[in-house]
Amino acid sequence: MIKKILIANRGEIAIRVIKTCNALGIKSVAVYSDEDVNSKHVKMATESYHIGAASPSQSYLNMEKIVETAINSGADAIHPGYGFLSENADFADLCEKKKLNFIGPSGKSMRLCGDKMLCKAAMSKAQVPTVPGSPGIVEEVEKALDIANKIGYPVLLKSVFGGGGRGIRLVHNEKELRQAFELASGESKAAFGKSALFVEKFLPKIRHIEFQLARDKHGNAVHIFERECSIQRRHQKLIEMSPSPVVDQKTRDEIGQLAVNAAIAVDYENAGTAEFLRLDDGTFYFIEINARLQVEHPVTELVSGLDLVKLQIDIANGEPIPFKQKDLKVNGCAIECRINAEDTFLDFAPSTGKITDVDIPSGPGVRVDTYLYPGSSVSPYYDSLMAKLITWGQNFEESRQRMVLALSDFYIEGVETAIPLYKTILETQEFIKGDLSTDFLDRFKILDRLRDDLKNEASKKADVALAATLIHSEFLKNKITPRKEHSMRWKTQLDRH
Amino acid sequence: MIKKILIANRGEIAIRVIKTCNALGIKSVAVYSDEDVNSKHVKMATESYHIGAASPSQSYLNMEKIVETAINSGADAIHPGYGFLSENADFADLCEKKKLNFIGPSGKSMRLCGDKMLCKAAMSKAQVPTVPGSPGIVEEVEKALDIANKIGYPVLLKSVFGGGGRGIRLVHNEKELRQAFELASGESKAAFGKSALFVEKFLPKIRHIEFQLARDKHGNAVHIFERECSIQRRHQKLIEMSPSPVVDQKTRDEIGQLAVNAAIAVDYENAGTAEFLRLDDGTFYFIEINARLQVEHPVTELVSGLDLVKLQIDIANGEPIPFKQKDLKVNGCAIECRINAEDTFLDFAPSTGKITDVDIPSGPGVRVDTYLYPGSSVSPYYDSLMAKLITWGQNFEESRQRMVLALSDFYIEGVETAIPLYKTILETQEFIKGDLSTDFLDRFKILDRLRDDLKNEASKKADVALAATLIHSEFLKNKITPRKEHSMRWKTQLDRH
Amino acid sequence: MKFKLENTEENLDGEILQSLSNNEFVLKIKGKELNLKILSMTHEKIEFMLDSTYHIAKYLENNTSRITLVADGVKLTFNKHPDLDKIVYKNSGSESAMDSQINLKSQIPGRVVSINVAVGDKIKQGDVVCVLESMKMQVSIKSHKDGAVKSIKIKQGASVAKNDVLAEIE
Amino acid sequence: MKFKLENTEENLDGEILQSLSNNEFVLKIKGKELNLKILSMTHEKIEFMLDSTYHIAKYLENNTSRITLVADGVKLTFNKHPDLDKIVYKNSGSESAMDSQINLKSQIPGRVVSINVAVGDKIKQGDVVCVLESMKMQVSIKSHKDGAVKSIKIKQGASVAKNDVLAEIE
Repeated sequence: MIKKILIANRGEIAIRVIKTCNALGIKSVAVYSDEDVNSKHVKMATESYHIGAASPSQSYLNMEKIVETAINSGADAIHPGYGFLSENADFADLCEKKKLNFIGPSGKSMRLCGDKMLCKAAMSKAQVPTVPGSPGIVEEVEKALDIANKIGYPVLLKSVFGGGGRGIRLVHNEKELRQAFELASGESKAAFGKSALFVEKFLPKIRHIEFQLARDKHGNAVHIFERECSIQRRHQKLIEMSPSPVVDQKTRDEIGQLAVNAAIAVDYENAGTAEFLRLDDGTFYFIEINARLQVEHPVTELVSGLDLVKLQIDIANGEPIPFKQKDLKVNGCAIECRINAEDTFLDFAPSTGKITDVDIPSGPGVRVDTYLYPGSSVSPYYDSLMAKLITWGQNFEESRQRMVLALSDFYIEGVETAIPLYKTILETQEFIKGDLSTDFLDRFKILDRLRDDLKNEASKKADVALAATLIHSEFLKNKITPRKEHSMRWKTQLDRH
Repeated sequence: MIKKILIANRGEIAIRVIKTCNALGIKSVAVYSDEDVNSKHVKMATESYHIGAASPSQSYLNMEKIVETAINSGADAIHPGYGFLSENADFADLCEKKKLNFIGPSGKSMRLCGDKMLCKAAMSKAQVPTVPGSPGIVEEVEKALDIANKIGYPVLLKSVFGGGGRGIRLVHNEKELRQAFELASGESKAAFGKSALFVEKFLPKIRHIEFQLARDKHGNAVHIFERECSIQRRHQKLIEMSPSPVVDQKTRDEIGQLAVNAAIAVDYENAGTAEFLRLDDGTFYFIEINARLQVEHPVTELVSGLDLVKLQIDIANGEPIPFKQKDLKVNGCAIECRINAEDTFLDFAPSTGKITDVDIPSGPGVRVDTYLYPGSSVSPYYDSLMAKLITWGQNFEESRQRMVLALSDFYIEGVETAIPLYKTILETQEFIKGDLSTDFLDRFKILDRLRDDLKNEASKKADVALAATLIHSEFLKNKITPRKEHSMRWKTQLDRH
Repeated sequence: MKFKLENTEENLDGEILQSLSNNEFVLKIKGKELNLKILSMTHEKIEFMLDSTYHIAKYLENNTSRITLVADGVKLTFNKHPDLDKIVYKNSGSESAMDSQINLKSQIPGRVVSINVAVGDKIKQGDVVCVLESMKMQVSIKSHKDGAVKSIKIKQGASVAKNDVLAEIE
Repeated sequence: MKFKLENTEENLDGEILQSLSNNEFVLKIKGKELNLKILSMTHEKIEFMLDSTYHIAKYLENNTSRITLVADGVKLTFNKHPDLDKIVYKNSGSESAMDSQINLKSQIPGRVVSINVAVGDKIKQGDVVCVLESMKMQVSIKSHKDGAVKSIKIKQGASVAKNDVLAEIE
């Protein structure tokens, strides 16, 4: 049985894991870089150890140092959180070698999940549909044409050396494909000495929908419903929710079973996520397994009532999953907004610095996972996620209303955030109707609407701000002296100005 | 449709109602006394009006002033919260007369609930069992003996002029009853000019279990499960939970139906609570209806997913209850601890003053309803409830673990609280086993255990405190200068002492 | 330095063995060596790592004889001169400090509902001297010792603050 | 007093009509009379009732020409001399203040990944001058105007802070 867990992470996810450790009576070990001496996870853990310089490679990615710290502190398990070493198969192997219980899948399974071509092959064998296209690299144009004809135009011609949108060509017919293949092949050979192109069906308007998975050491596997994560910027999720507005119980059962089959296909163990793309016609294509706890796991926790970190620990302890698929029912609706430190109008560029003030919302159905406190810092060394605001409601509309309110109550001073953007999105008719897609921001010109909303908001507060400004001027001229705090002595009569 | 609600209350419950108003887009009007100028409910409402001096009779109990404020501010409804005017039938009538939608039952129904003898008669008619005893005042000793023989000894002989334990005599047989009746009758005549005694069965070890009710203007009525409120001091609830450890689904259905019948018997409208006593043998006796939203309503909200204030508003709007009894299922377990400003070791005497510091717990399954903020005040003019800490878990044990943690994270500086007492109670085997009764604190000598726990806790922290003391002495001698905050400038290298 | 922890009557000793830098120290507490690293410090508050664990302490009171602080949320009071305290106590010749006081003080704020004794009355420890009302509750204030009522300092209906003297009992 | 709300380019006027006491005032804002009652006030922050509604404002910046504050969570900036501003603007003879600047500043902190121009290069507004990396993201920094690169102030691999000058474009 796990008695002491080292958390190989920082920020809100380290705090999240510590909370479950505390609830279960498990001791927690935090690690920290130079930059994180004053971070909240360091303060909350049973024990905390310094592991290196600010740069991740010298601290949170330093496998040897982390494993050594775990052993020296007497920890018997490691929780990797997300990011950093969480999907590093070598790290999982190293833990196993050092007899540390790695809370996640095996290195072998992780490698399978991480290699797109191997994973695709495994899925094909398990009859889990993936995006149609070439099963691997296409050397010759005739082969590419065959595939394109089979899957239907338009198709994307991609280079394995590309990434982030580079090297991708959209082609609509045979002629375009021939031209593009020649060009791309030439470019690739010039740049990398060889060509490595593949063909994939072009999916014009897609939703990102994923299924939470859990599989124990005894082979029991379940899915814990879907999460709709279509609101994105630069292929990174901004808003997630469960259930999805386009998944009914029949679809949930059907695609959920595919997700479970995918987990079995790669011999996945512990909690994970199967990601799918969904077309407007209702077709789902598997894209990958995220071999770790997901940032957006709280929405699943709120609609299932489960503590997923506890479930992870139980599975790592070798316990069977304590429920069956049929015991799980979606309860209400949960929405999460990722509160990143970034400037919406600077193309979501990072914004870092000291948090001079912060008000964290609360109330029925409101949950906030965050490392922020007044005086804390947002470091440029690490990712921009400062907080996750999650609301639960009996239905989508109640959850949405609570989110709108909670966003208004969330005040962060010192860095830019996407809070105003979320307020705009949550109030659009398109979001309310559930007309979501990964290009939601562009498709509905959300940033233009945000600009209008911000102007309206400023205009509405102009009177209040002007009043405060007038008084401040007087104050600065020493014409007003701030009055003393009310005395609370029982005998004192309050003044009544 | 209600568009603007005046909340005739203060403290955490005023804030609770404002939160639902905000979520529903309803405007809120706060009222405040001299003492509450800086209170949180005043700051949160859409509008706030001063209504009088600190003393409740001059402010929160001033019906005319409150109704006038409601009319002048354009409010179309009044939410009374709990306490103050919430169960004042005249106030309900006054609201009706002034065309203000009173969010609660009618004055007529409230009067019936408030008069113990009338209510008992109504219940008898509706076949809702009440504590066995005389149906009204007993004039002659022979009549008292008849009743005692029927209900069985021991019995309590009570005076209607008594209260708070005064004028109550426990008798075990006919001889004792004769003696006691003569004495009590004489005392009563000497003191009040007439005798007014009644007989009730003595119930030695009881639980307090109540059912949440809702009934709309169309006659639809449901119960929303039970709450176990047996942990009390001086007949005031300290800890509440839902479900009760001794109520199974069959009992819930059965007693829940009695509670619904009780509501129908007094033509009750809106949300309310039917209180029962439960004997160890499983017998339930109805005692009264609380004609208002209960302090402990959040535990029901957490296990039902409902927003009870929203339900109240919907019912006041004339809408039918949007679910049937069969749609309701208890989801998990919720526990509430009332965080009162009082000194456990001074017989729970009030403790008032300025809150110099406060840390409010948070985390999965944790909800806090409170008016506290650093710099706020606990006034001697009003009741001692500062905060309600509520935790939810998939089951009792998870909820309890989360409560223990949250209690440890809750720090209130400036007044005494029962937080340490709750930590002791929550960790006792008796509480864990669910061996609850209204005399729990005495029966298990909880205060002695609390003393031990506090000593152990102090002993455990002695090293830390001593270390801090040693450093502080050096600091005061100016031997240590506090180091500066870490610079967060990108280019700055952190020092590494 | 020697301290008595008033919460438990324990005697403790501790000292700073070494100052490694302005922010790091080696302490000896109850005979055990510990490393202390200051994270932040003001007059009111200190955050530090003791060996590998974070702690926060708030200083509520610090005078020549006592220090009261809240360590990780737990309130503790140290007596700084446990030996001296013993001497004073012995010399006072009474059973406890409480008993030697003639002033009956209110431990709560409230309004005087009733006064249940008169000047000159002989009363016993635990007898009700008066009843106060606060926060809708009536609280009986009982005599802290046997004796005679020397004076009554309150009037019915008046308000009293915490620590106000209610009566003198001799 | 006249102000320009920079968020919306609105011109506003307001004045204190009357001081009822040290804590209560009658204001006139956009021609409308309002009662203001101060609940608490420091250099940094004010809490007040405006007619019957509570507000809180934090002052972030207040100099001779501008005041920036957060009113009920909304950040606003007032220009204190809207008329003067217009004159300066007219006399500068350029289309916008932005264009007249030769400094290309970084609006984010980061590490320089690449420099995409050389001194003397003619570039257009929107051309990528360099790429910075911060928080795992690469951000292209584009020229704010047409012109020639006069100087480059950064080196590949170096760190830059927010508002550091990256290059001069003339």
